[in-house]
Amino acid sequence: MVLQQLSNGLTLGMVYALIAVGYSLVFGILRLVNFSHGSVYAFGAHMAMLFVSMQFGIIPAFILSIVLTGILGIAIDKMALAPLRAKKSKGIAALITTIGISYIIQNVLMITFGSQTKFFPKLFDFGSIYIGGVAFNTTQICISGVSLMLLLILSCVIRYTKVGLAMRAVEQNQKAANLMGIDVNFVVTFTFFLGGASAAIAGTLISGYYQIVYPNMGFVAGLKAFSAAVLGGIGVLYGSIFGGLVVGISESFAAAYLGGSYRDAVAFLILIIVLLIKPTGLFGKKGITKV
Amino acid sequence: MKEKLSNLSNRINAFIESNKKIVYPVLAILILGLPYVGSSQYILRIIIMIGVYSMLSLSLGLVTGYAGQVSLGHAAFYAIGAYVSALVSISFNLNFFITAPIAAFIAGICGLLLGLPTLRLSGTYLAITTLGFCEVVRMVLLNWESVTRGPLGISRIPKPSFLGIELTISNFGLYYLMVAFLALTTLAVVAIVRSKMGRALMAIREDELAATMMGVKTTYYKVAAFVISAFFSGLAGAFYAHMIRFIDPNTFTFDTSIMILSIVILGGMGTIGGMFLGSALLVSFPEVLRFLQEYRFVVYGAVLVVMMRYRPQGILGGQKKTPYKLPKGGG
Amino acid sequence: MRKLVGLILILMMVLTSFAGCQSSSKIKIAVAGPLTGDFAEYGTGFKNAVELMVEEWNKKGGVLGKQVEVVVFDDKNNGEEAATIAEKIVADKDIKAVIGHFASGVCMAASPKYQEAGLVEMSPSASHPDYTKEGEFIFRNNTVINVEAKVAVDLATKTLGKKKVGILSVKTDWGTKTAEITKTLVKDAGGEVVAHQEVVDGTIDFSPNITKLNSAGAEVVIVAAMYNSLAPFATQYKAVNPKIELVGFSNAYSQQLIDLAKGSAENIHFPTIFFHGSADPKVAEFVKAYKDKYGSSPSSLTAQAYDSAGMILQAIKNAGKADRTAIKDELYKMNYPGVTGATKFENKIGDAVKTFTMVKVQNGKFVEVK
Amino acid sequence: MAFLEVKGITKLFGGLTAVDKVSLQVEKGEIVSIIGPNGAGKTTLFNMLTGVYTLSEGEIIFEGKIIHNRTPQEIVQAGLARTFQNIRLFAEMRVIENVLVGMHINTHYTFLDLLFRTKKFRSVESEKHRTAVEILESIGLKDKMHNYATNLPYGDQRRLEIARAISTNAKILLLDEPAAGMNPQESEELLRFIRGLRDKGYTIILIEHDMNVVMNISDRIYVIDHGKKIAEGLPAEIANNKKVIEAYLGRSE
Repeated sequence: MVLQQLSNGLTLGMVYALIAVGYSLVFGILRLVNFSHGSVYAFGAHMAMLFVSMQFGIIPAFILSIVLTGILGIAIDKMALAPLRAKKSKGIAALITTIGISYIIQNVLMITFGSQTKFFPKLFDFGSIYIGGVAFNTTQICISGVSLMLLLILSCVIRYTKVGLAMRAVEQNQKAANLMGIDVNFVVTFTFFLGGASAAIAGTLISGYYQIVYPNMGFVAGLKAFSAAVLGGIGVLYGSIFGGLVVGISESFAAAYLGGSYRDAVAFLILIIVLLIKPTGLFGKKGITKV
Repeated sequence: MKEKLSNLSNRINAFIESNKKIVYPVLAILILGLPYVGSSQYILRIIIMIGVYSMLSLSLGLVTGYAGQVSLGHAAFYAIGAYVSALVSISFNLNFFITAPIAAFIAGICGLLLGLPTLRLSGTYLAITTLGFCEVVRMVLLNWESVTRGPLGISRIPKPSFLGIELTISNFGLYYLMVAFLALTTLAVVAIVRSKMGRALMAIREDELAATMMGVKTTYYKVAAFVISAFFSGLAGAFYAHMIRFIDPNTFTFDTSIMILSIVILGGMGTIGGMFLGSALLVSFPEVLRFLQEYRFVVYGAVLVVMMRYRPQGILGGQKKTPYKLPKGGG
Repeated sequence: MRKLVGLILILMMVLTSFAGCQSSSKIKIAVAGPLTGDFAEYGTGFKNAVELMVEEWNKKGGVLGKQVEVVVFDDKNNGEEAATIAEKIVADKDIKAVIGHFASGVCMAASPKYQEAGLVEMSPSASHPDYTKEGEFIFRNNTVINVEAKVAVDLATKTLGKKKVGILSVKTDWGTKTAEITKTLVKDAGGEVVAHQEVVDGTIDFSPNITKLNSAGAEVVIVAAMYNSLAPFATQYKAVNPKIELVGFSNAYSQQLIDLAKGSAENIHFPTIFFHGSADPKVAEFVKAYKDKYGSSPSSLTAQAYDSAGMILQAIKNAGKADRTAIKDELYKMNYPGVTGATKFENKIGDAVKTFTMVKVQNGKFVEVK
Repeated sequence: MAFLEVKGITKLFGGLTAVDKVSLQVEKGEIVSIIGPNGAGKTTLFNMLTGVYTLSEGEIIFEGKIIHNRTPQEIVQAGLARTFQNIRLFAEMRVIENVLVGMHINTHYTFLDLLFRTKKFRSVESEKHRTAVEILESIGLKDKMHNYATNLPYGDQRRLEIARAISTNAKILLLDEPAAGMNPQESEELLRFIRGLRDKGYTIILIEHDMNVVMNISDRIYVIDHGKKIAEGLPAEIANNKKVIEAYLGRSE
């Protein structure tokens, strides 16, 4: 029983890690928590469902949703966040803007797709495998696999590619990077694209696993993913994986032993405790106050 | 458009400033006489809700508008006030005017609880913590069934009664109760803002480190702002519970917190009048613009985005043209 | 302080210019429910059903010779909205009764106003035990939990013949109450409740709960939840244990359940007071009329709204005058043969007494269980 | 024991020693300048004096009381106020409000006083407002008291920062490059104002780059380079001290 709960927790954790990556990417570059990330994740899932219902195959629908959600990510930045940066407005202005955006996206989804819970085809379903009495559904394994692969690709892009170097430079110091000839705007746009794309992948995978899609799926999942990102140290990619697993496992154990109605509360308690004790999370770096 | 708006609000202030002696009494008569203008109970109820949201936005305004600490979980204090007042009045059948202060007091203590993290957190981290706190409060209300009856909620909460008369909307009792509570909240917030505490809160908003160097105990004032704002939000919650007479965990959701925040931002952070204007606009607009019913939350979201982009200081916020009011003998 | 004054002045002018409600001598029936937001599908179902019933009556000359008009209100499943709408409905003298509010909490936020003003409120879906205690004017044309739970337990223990019973309930007033009553009924029926898992409404991941129920050896799981929870639960449970039997309740009995759960919905059993394929001509006629007009088949809650409208119009006819109090009195005297079975209200309590049929899902369609 | 006694204070950031065993004394009523090349650790020294950073080593004693590793609030209460290298005023607050915040620690009335507008509240408020106007008048900002701090020209903002430091009725003023960005005429005016403060009994510690400001206002000068004190003494001695010149102009290899 404990092993099975652990496997449930692992899958859940991978899912949160995948969404958490989006938070870490944008926070890393702009020191901004993109509150609308949860609704972008829901948007990605709905796009995939739309293309599947238009008789596109799973993979074309998947790719189309990734591209479209990536473009949505860019649109969010260009239309609402970039002007604020240009105006040098206060930090809370950007945070409140992203809250506004998440409301707009979530409710537009609700209006266009209706409020019912809709069907989403199962992804990678080849039955279950039993290892030591614990049922591992192939979808679970595939989700974890795809998530890990995506996180590795992202880490490689950031560590070894030219644009990755540019991203790390912009993360350290935007002005300096700009002086060195790095097109900061392109890097920011690319980061939002990656954020949107990873959200779409997470959205499609999760909908494929649970086989349902509904407009406000992004709200609670987004919050839990955020607590995973903070736990792992926001801005640190591999931190998100670790954070996601901790939140996922503790949630499924809480659901099993404390009862289903406590699972959301556990994720929020972890978030509050981590923020109180070590806001920079497990792998984050401590900033120095400069006067 | 921007200049016209600020000129308009400045001309209004100038008008009010110049003949203060006439304006306040006229306003008092107007407010007290309003229910007798013969408008239907439906409109009276909307006006009462505008009052409730004015109380909530005034208290959130103290924390977010004046002290600059974004709180996304203010519905938690609203809920705590409602639940405590309802539960105490039902289980010990005490009169509303005893349970409401108790509820506000306990909400204030919870404000202290939530205020403590401000010792270490600011900006985004604090905002998310308050959001987490609000969800945890909702979970407690949902799961602590022995006390809060969980999902069953609390039904048939007694109406507030004053000297034996039950206050309802039809006998205008609830309207005058709201006006009393709103006046209490406004006077308290204005008193705080126009004092060394108000200046300290604004200094924290402008530059917390500079305020510390000037000797302001920033943590004490931030926590105090949370406690006072939680107290008045709790009071508003108590009033609401006894008005609507049935509450359950779904009455107080994240949407409520965001609605209060939208009011503070639309009206103008760091203003008092802005809270009334924001509440009036955002509470009445779904009723007035019927066709926008479906897009209500899209509009709230749009308000946040557009305001932050074009007028972050809100309709009434921003630098005032009128001179600083020196106290008598202070000139 | 100075700014506040100016603004209050403007605000007062704006608000008092609202259009007051005009009144004319017509018979109006109000229907109130969520037309936007999370539960829009249920509110829309109420609206469609009431409009269909009124249309049928108007074709036959309306009631007392007057055409009946339906007035629709969207409460967005929010208590505050419902209370505001209640004020508006009560103020319009032509509105003789209101069919609605969807969720119990929302109904109960509005009931005090309806009771105080003496206007019949009939909810086709409220299930909270205290709902009808507000007063005589508060009715519900919905299944009473302990009657329906009895049928569900019989399905699990007798029809499916399983002894080890698991329970999954959603943490809403209905879910919690139903689970509580089901536990006692299972013991009375000689079964054993091996595990009871509670989930928050809107949960989609049931793996921890399934693991608990499965390892407790549940042979059948009685699920007190709507279709948006029952469908994913069925899919995920059958992926782990294909032989598990599931029993739902009438409010999960709708076409969307099959659309969502697809193959996993096979053999799920339900107690219901409304069955699409029923031999009763009235039901078949209603299903056909509804499908022709709205393109989708009605759920049991929609059918209950349809009957509610029928009962109120019948009450007006029996009373001979469109008077709110008379309607209330007539309802208590009536035994209304509707599409959801014979419905009557006993000794001044607004809870409907219903007869149930048993239904199960067989290769993608609802089939009656003999 | 000097008015302000700093004994061997050190500050380490990770491996870097920002300030290395610096000792200095300041007598009451003196104007002392601290000079040194950019990045020498002057502002870090100020931050250690005012409680922004805790000390890794050493002691700071002011009027016989230990003030190192105390909270900034306690230090400003003890009578040590500062201005900042890059101006940190309360931008969206009025000029007079900035000064009033400076007087916060000496504005004594309780929460209940302010809530019920008691006589004590009203008398303390009007008294503090009168003092604030006097301070603004002494620094020539009285007619601009209704403006918002952010709208003031650069020179006025510098002077408002000083006014705010004075309003805490501190005994020692730590001015971090007050003349920075000022034209000769403005810095001449500032010099006169600082001398005026010294005559009113204030003790002043100055960080400054503008040599002619330093040379003709300071009673004594300390020179810091790479976190270490390399010289101290009267302006004349410092002007031709070999080590100081090297530190500034760099060693001739």
